[in-house]
Amino acid sequence: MAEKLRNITFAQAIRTALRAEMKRDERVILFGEDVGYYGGVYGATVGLQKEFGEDRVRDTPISEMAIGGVAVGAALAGYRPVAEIMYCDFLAHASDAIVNNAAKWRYMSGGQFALPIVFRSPGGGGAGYAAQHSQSLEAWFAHIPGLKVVAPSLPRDARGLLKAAIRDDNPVVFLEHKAHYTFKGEVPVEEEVIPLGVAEVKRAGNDVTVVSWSKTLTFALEAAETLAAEGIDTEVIDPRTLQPLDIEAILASIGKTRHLVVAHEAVQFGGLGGEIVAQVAERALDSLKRPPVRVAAPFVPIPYSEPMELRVIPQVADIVAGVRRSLG
Amino acid sequence: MAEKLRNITFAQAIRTALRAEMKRDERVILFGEDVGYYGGVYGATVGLQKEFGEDRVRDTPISEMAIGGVAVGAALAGYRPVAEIMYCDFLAHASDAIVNNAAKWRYMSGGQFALPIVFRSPGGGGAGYAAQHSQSLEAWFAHIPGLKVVAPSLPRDARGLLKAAIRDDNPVVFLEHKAHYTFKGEVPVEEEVIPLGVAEVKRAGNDVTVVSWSKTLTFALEAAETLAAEGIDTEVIDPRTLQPLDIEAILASIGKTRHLVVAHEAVQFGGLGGEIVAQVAERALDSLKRPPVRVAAPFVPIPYSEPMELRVIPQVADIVAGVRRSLG
Amino acid sequence: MAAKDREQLLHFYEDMLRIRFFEEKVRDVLLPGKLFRGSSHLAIGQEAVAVGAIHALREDDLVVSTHRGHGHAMAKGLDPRSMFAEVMGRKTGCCRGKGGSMHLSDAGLGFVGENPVVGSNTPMAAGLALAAKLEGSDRLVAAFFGEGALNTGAFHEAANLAALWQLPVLFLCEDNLYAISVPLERSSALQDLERRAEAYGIQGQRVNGMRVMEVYEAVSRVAQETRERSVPSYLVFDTYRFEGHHTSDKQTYRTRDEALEEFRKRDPIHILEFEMIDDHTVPIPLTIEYRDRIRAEIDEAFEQALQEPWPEADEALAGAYAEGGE
Amino acid sequence: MAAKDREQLLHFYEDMLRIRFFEEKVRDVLLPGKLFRGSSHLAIGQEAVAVGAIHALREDDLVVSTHRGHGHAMAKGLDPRSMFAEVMGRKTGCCRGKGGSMHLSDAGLGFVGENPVVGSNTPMAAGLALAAKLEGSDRLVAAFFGEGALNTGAFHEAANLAALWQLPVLFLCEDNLYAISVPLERSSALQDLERRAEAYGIQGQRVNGMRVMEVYEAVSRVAQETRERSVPSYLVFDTYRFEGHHTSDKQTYRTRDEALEEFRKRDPIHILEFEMIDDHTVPIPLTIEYRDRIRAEIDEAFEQALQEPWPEADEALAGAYAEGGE
Ligand SMILES: Cc1ncc(C[n+]2csc(CCOP(=O)(O)OP(=O)(O)O)c2C)c(N)n1
Ligand SMILES: Cc1ncc(C[n+]2csc(CCOP(=O)(O)OP(=O)(O)O)c2C)c(N)n1
Ligand SMILES: [Mg+2]
Ligand SMILES: [Mg+2]
Repeated sequence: MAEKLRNITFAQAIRTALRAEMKRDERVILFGEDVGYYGGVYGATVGLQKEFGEDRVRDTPISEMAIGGVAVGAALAGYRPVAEIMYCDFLAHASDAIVNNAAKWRYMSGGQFALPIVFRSPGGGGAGYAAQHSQSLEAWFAHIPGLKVVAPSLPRDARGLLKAAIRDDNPVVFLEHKAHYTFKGEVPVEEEVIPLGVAEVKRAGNDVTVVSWSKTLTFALEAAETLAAEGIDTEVIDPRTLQPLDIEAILASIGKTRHLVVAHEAVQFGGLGGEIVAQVAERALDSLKRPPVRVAAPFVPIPYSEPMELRVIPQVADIVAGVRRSLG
Repeated sequence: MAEKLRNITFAQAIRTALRAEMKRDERVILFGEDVGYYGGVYGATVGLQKEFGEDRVRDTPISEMAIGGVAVGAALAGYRPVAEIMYCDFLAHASDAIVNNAAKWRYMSGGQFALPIVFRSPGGGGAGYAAQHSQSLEAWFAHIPGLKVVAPSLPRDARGLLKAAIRDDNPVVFLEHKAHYTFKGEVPVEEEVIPLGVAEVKRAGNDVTVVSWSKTLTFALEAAETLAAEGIDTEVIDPRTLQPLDIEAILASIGKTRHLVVAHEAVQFGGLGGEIVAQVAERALDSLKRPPVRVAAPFVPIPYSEPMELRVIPQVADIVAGVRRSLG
Repeated sequence: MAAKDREQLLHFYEDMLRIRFFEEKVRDVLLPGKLFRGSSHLAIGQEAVAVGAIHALREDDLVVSTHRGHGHAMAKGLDPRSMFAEVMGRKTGCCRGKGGSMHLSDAGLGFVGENPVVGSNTPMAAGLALAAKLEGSDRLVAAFFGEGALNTGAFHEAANLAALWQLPVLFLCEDNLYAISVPLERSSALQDLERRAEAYGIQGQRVNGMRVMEVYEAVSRVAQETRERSVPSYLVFDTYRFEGHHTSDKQTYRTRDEALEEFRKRDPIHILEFEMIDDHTVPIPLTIEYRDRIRAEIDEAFEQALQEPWPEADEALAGAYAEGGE
Repeated sequence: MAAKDREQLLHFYEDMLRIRFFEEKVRDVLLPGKLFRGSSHLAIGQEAVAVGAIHALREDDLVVSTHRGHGHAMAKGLDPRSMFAEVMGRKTGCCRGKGGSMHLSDAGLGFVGENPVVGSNTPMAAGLALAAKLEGSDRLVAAFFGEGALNTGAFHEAANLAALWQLPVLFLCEDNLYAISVPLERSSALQDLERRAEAYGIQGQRVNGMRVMEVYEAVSRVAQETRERSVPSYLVFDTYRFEGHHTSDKQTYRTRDEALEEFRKRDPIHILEFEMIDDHTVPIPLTIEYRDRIRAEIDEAFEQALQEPWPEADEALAGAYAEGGE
């Protein structure tokens, strides 16, 4: 039987997940700057304060250290906070709470505590927000034991993964893309919880494997169509969760295609593309017919002006070129 | 003519460099928690306040955001601040200043400003400081355009690189290792400035290339001796600067040895070992006879108790095993 | 009124008009015309603070600002053309198109720049002031920030340090009642914002931020003290932003009429015009002359900027690092 | 003195001795014997604060502490054996050897734990208090921290939020005059630390932290108010640490005699003993009896912990994540 679907935006997908989880579990609470009355600067929490009250949906002052720390405290006391940091660049401010406390409290205590927290935060560029409001920092948090990191691409993933993140007993850094909130896609009418740590083949293909996530994944899918016209059959894999990373799915694909491209918006040097390439080189060196290719941002901050920003943030054409390069 | 050398500790090497640079340039100023009167919790600044006065060597309150921001401001006004963050785990607190401001101000301003700042900070484990005082976070900062990252291993490097860092017009994150301050080594009596971005072959060899830095480099050198006894001739490369990374030196070595091991104390997933392996795979896939190997920390926080901590932090034996594995 | 005072008042008037017209152009032409990207935070309504405060400073004093900094930039002397060019992403902008509306700066003019990370400019100000002090200069540093920034850890650490180290920083808080959608009463436990620096031994003062002369006098007073005694000062300006927080603000958090009502009652430019006319400093026709002249000047700056070249895409790849060093 | 009061005083006395002897063991046996790794921060001299404050709380109230938290842990009920085992890295420690001296915790006892990141426990306390409030419990949360922590952004943000949201947090500042080597006068612009929460509308109070009864009474008073009205409170305790900041502290920042002099004048245990003896609450022999008994108890806990097993190396690899979820 065909799935029943509806077409919604990424922001709506987030909101739908939050609403459903708040209905399902009283311990789920939301806070952050402008998330309450206003409904979030990107509209992801619109209506939730009205529905669930000011106790459960709270506006905070501009105090990211406190937002992070309050999430840790509330979680230690048995709540399941979803804290929003308005721009992922300001996860920096909350990083003591996230990295030094949330990620480590369970381990340091010998397993006495659980920290079911979701830190939601929009990242990414492409909209002219310039250097301080456009970073993609998933590599920071995926490097920290104790954290999980999710970076959904399509609305369906956003909804299903956010539900799983909220139900997870560990702190999850949930990275949205600010230029992607209005992106539309189909989600099942039925409830769907997408488990963390499981990649999805977003497009099957035989010639080359492209691994990508967040907004860049949609560019990869477009690139695959362009390449198909040239007779290049691209497999596109969305890890969805970056920590834990479903490397097995990637290895399986490479076993078939024997060519690897990783495409992400974050800066290439030190980005997770390097981790993926390294794991493949370690575990499947002989499968690779050709050197792996990374398509990612060059080593500069994000500039404001459009021609320059487009130069820095990987576009469809960059992925197409990357795939061609990977095929030699 | 043989170089004149003296044998000093890592902490002395740091102090020597600071002292010389402060004498050389009045604009070099120092501040941080306990760096003044006390001379730093690891003794790296002992005597400097007495010599240069309270204006140039200042104790701060426990205010890492301010330490970072004051460094940015002072640099924008033409000074060359060397700011100490007492543990690199608390670079988290200063990361808005370092990552959002210091790294980007020049770029965002279209080149109007320079930011000659050194952020000195001890990292690393092995001394029983547990999860919140033992991290190795070089991967965070090496991922940020606008920053340079230095991680010296031997006292000679510490001295020469710190001098270069202070003279550099860019913000440099200078990572020391807290369990390494008492490590002794020879430094030339003569002034030596070691340029940033240039790796050094710390031990020449033909069979396998081990890339390593900071305290782990000394383990790699020990491992090489062990391996030599088995007839394995190890080349040990110390990149010294992680951003910019001297990949050419690494590639040159692999061209000869055709085997790569990267050993570092930071967590493996998302660590810079991945970046190095990825660059090698991209640029010299065919040189590699066997899959590259990373020797790094498993994906857990640093535990307190000795047997567990030794399990987590890569030791000489782990590097020896890694090299053997890399040779198949 | 003495001729000198009259001249000064007209100078303030001119600067306020310049800022207003610049921002109206952004609002009415650049935004609808998509000549603008990202976020623009208009300070329409807050011009008296920028102009009054910055004119009370010396030319060599430094200014650090926020996301809402067009007015501060212009009062500090940035020229409208280079600002337009910057917000339109042109190569000839004050930051060569790399910064945009939220990152205007001009090193030569002592406008160290906008820092749109809330609170983050205050420790920078302390650092700039430390440099002034070490140099033996009596230059001071003015840090503007919104009332929302008072709740950031950065402000706290910076204010304590500035007081402790006796650094010449003016902490200038523009209380426009909102931080995006969050009203003051839901962000600050204490509503008497002028008392929020007492924990550092700094006595604050509240100033009517809609009257440029009051701003000027208050800042002149504390600037003198700060300069002479090398101690930080703290002022809170009552003000209001008549526009939304930024371009895409739905403004659901205030009633439709609130902003209009405030505008009628409190527009700093109307207030100034009314007073100047009322006390015969200027005749009505002169205000019209001023308005026309400045609007024409802004129009021209805009038209000129509009013709200016775009950066090459590859310019993005340069400029992250300074070459060489010391 | 009423029998009940006498009993309570003796209970405080016992707890203070227990902490003192535990820490003396750490200082005199574990450290020289290398039975200890990393950093140990002794609270010798600060026992009256831990004991007086925590006894003024209800059993279901929560405590968050700092790097200097042995005393808080013990006063909250952790048993010396499990603490010794933890600081010696044994598998049977309260954190299975993963935490050590700086990370003691016991969820069952409401000792949420030490947080040695200075200031970082205060926003956590606000979160724990938010949970209490949402649950409709009148449980409260006590956050201990040193005077150095007042200068962290975390404290500022947490205190403002706790006041704004009316959260039941007791902010308990132990002013021992130093932050490592940095004396109060070089860390806080304002020396009247009790005024450092006024910016959030919280009236602080200074309390003699060397007299356990005064601590107990002050905390009882504010705890009641905090519990009933759900508002944060703030107390500053005058105290002193007689030992160095941590094990390897050279203590160059204070004169050789300062600590000794302070000890003679202000040791909270001597003060308590003196008073109890002076007003005939207890006869001298009883204090000796107490001392002997508690010391024996601590010795025994130590000997027992010393026999306990080390963790397997591979236990390090487990425990970073909770399995499953909700
Ligand atoms: C650290 C940080 N957190 C959040 C934001 C997003 N943000 C931009 S402006 C703003 C509100 C600022 O309010 P206020 O300080 O009162 O200044 P105003 O906008 O009213 O001028 C927020 C929350 C930011 N830029 N920086
Ligand atoms: C955020 C942070 N910065 C620096 C340190 C290093 N450090 C540990 S204890 C300490 C001094 C703390 O002083 P205070 O708060 O007065 O507590 P006390 O040690 O006197 O009990 C410092 C700076 C830290 N642990 N955390
Ligand atoms: Mg405001
Ligand atoms: Mg102290």
